[in-house]
Amino acid sequence: MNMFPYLVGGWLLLVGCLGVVRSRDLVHTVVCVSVAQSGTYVLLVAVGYQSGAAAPVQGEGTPVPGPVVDPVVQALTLTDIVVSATVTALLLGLVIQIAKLHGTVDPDRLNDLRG
Amino acid sequence: MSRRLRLVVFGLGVSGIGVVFVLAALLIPRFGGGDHPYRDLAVPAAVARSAPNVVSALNFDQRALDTLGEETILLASVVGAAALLRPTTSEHERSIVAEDRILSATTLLGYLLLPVTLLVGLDVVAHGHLTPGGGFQGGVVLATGLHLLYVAGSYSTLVRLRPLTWYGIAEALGAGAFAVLGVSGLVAAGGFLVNMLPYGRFGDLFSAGTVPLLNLAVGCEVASGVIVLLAQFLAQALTVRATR
Amino acid sequence: MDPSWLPPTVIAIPLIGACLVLALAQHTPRLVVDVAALVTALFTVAGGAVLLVVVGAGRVVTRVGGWTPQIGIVLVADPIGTALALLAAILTACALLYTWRYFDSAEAHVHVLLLLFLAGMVGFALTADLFDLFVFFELMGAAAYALTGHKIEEPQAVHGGFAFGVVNSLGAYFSLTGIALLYARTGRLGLAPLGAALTGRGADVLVLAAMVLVLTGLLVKAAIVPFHFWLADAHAVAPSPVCALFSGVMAPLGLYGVVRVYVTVFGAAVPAVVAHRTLVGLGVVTAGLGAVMCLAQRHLKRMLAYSTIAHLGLFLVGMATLSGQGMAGSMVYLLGHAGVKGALFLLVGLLLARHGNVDEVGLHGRGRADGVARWLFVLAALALAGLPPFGTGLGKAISEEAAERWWLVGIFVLVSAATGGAALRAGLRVHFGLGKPPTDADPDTTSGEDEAQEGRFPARIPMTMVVPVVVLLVGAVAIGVVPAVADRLAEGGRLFVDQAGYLEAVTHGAAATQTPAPARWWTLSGVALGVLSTALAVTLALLAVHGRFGWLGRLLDTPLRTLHRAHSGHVGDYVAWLLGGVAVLSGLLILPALP
Amino acid sequence: MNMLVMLGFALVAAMGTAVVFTGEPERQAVTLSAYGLSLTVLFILVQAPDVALSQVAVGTAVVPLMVMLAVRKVRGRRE
Repeated sequence: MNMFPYLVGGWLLLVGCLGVVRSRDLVHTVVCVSVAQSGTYVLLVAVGYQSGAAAPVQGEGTPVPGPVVDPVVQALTLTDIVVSATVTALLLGLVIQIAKLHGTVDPDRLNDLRG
Repeated sequence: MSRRLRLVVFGLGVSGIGVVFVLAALLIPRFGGGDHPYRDLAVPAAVARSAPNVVSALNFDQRALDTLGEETILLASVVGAAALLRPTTSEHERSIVAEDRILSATTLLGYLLLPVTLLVGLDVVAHGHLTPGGGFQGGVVLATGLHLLYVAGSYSTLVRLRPLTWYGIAEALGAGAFAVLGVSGLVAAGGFLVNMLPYGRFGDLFSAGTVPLLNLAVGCEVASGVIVLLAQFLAQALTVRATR
Repeated sequence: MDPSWLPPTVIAIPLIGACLVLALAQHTPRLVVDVAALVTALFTVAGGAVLLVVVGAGRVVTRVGGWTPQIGIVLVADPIGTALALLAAILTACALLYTWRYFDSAEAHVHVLLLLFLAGMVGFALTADLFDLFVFFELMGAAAYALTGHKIEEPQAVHGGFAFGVVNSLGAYFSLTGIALLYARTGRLGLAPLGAALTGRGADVLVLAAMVLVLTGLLVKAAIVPFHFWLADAHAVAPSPVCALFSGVMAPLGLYGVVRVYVTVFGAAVPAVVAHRTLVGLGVVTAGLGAVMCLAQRHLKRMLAYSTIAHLGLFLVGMATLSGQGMAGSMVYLLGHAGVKGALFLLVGLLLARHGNVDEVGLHGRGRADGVARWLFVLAALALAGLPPFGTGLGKAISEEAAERWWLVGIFVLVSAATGGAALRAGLRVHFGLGKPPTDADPDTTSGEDEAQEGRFPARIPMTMVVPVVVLLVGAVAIGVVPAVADRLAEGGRLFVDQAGYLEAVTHGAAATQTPAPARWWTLSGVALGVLSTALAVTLALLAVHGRFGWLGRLLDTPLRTLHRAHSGHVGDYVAWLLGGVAVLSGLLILPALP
Repeated sequence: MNMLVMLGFALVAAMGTAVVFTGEPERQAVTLSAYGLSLTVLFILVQAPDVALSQVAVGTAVVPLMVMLAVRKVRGRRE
């Protein structure tokens, strides 16, 4: 039970990769890449969690003593979310052009980069 | 490779990685434990600079270089998506068909939500160092808010309210302002991205030094950037057609 | 004066320049955009050069935001990182000059993306923080995917950009997973604090798994087998000046990252012999596969791309010695290679601009009238094989000496001869019309016939396209004949593999101890081996042009076809290989390192 | 409290898997949006309000919208 959240992170990364490998549609591929990336968010916040601790935002007025969960991993996760959105946008842009030029988004039918 | 062979290679790889990952996860400190050395340094450092939202302090002060890189990634991908989705020589943008102006429930909801969302967005940007949120979150909310017009069924209004050239410039200036603030730290306080302004009183709107300014720059960049980004996708889906 | 302001300034220059160009682009003529972008790149070159001088044989440590290394991000400029940043700036300037007359469209996208790409590369080369390394890795990636797919009228371009994007991003996510595991163990993100936290505790499965995962993304960037598939696709389709950047500095930065992270973070925790053996093995396989695939191409840009893969393998072999000399040799080799390979890519770009084609067979004899360009092509091909006094030859000689074992020396000679021979073969066929054009077409390879036109069929070759080629080749010679370069890199190599010194410099800012590294220069055997591989390349090229392979050719036919078929352009295949590769890497690095 | 957090993780794992195994990209835009929401819930449960706010804006609105528009464009080509 103690390691379950970490395993969820790893699971999402790998299941995203599985989705890419068995994908039959490049839009689906892109979504699976973003699922794989979400595994990294989950792992990061899991690593920084502390039972019973407060959110890393101090109250109005004076700072409140007492433990907070790790804010560092949250800062990293924020960056990670931006990266995910931008990569998704770029890949979808490429997929739109692939659809126009190849007339298909089935990876099995794209065969112009061999050898 | 055939589909089958591909899945076999993948399966072998995944089983190897899976075993390693599980063995590694067994050695990670217990979930929910209290040992967080970086936090123990970061939280007092943020409080000392009057930034109640420690995550914002990390993003805009202690690890501001990460955020500079992150905003540059956003800039690169907005420019990149604009480059990838530009209409080719064999395409044209067809004119927007004027929509009928019946005030349906969705339309009304869209128009009602629009000002609310924009206000929320501005609030999230402005209080980034005090409450959850900041330039990035607020910027996205602002950009999404504008697109409620599309949900409300008025793509033409959206296009009129969205002079893309200016948003392009605002995006560039927002991203540039972050870097320029970094360099001003160098000039004024002898270090790149040094928090050079007075920290103010804990909890005030004007406190935490440069954090709110950086938040503002990011908010400006993100809002404009996301608008430009979504504009490319909307144009592709709605108006760009191959010339026959 | 305290020089710590310089490294962040060199990162900020291209960034602010890119924002300015983007803001200007909306309302100003194309010429202003061209000049602004070029001036920005030249400022970055100047900044990098000043930094290199200031760094000298030591390190410049910058605490960004004034925070201590435990709380904030630290930048460390050492000779090798700075040399790579400078190289990136020079190649970007060349690419911008070359694009002056290259793209018709008035869009400033390429300029902005190139400058942001430069900012990413400089940041990657200077940062001393693991997460920041990931951020700059992604910045390089985002700009690079868009640049790769930039020719949106060409089916292959968008396909290649997509495969590159998916494989690189997934590699980056594996790295980030590794970073999270390391953070869980140590609560640190800086390279030096991480290294300090792992020192003296030995490595368990958690640390080793984290190492494998972190290295995965960097090895993907470095195109090491079996993570190399994206490189050939991306290089085949990206605009030629962008290829010069990808081959010359982006992929080598991946190798830089591998060794930097291993030495600074895991140097004390994971036995050097395990890392050494694994990396040498990967390097040898990569070099061999790249050389074979290079010879088996007719698409000129794919041929150059596989030659890059082969050379990346050789650089990795040199770096994997984890010695100052090996590092220095690889760096000299890498810099020389960047000049030579950049020149070759730009020359192929000229062919594409003049003839609308990059197919070795289709262009047979058509490049005879290309004046100076055809001689430059042959010269660059010979330099690629390691002809003294080019930097490639010197780097190869120093690396061979550092690799010590005779069979590794043999691999250096054969692989460089094969890649040089393939390039020479193409040059002789295209520019001199030697031999008969081959007739058989392998259905499993890509021909270069339907490559989209770049530029606008100039009747005369514009100077803006020739000057960068000459600059790059002169640079490659300079690296081989100016002793200061090799001397400085020898110092840099020694500093690079010194984990304790790095940690000391970051924590206390102490100056490096001044025991000068032994000078590395041409030796008799080095010159002889350089001449030998050049001679082999010439022989190979002449044999290939006249098609004299007989039974050997028939014997190799089936394995070659299988290899071609494995490089399928299918993104699912590439990801399956990626996962398989991670598993193999885990086996190689984790099992022998466990107590 | 911890039980709730664990449930959050389990929900995210299930939803993520569901997104991957939704073959049709049209429906995937919807499952992706729901997955984004489940991540938001998890982030609230593990006391990460900043991250939750980002995730709700990006993961449940902007990214699914882009996916939807891309699907619309791609499908439009085929007819």
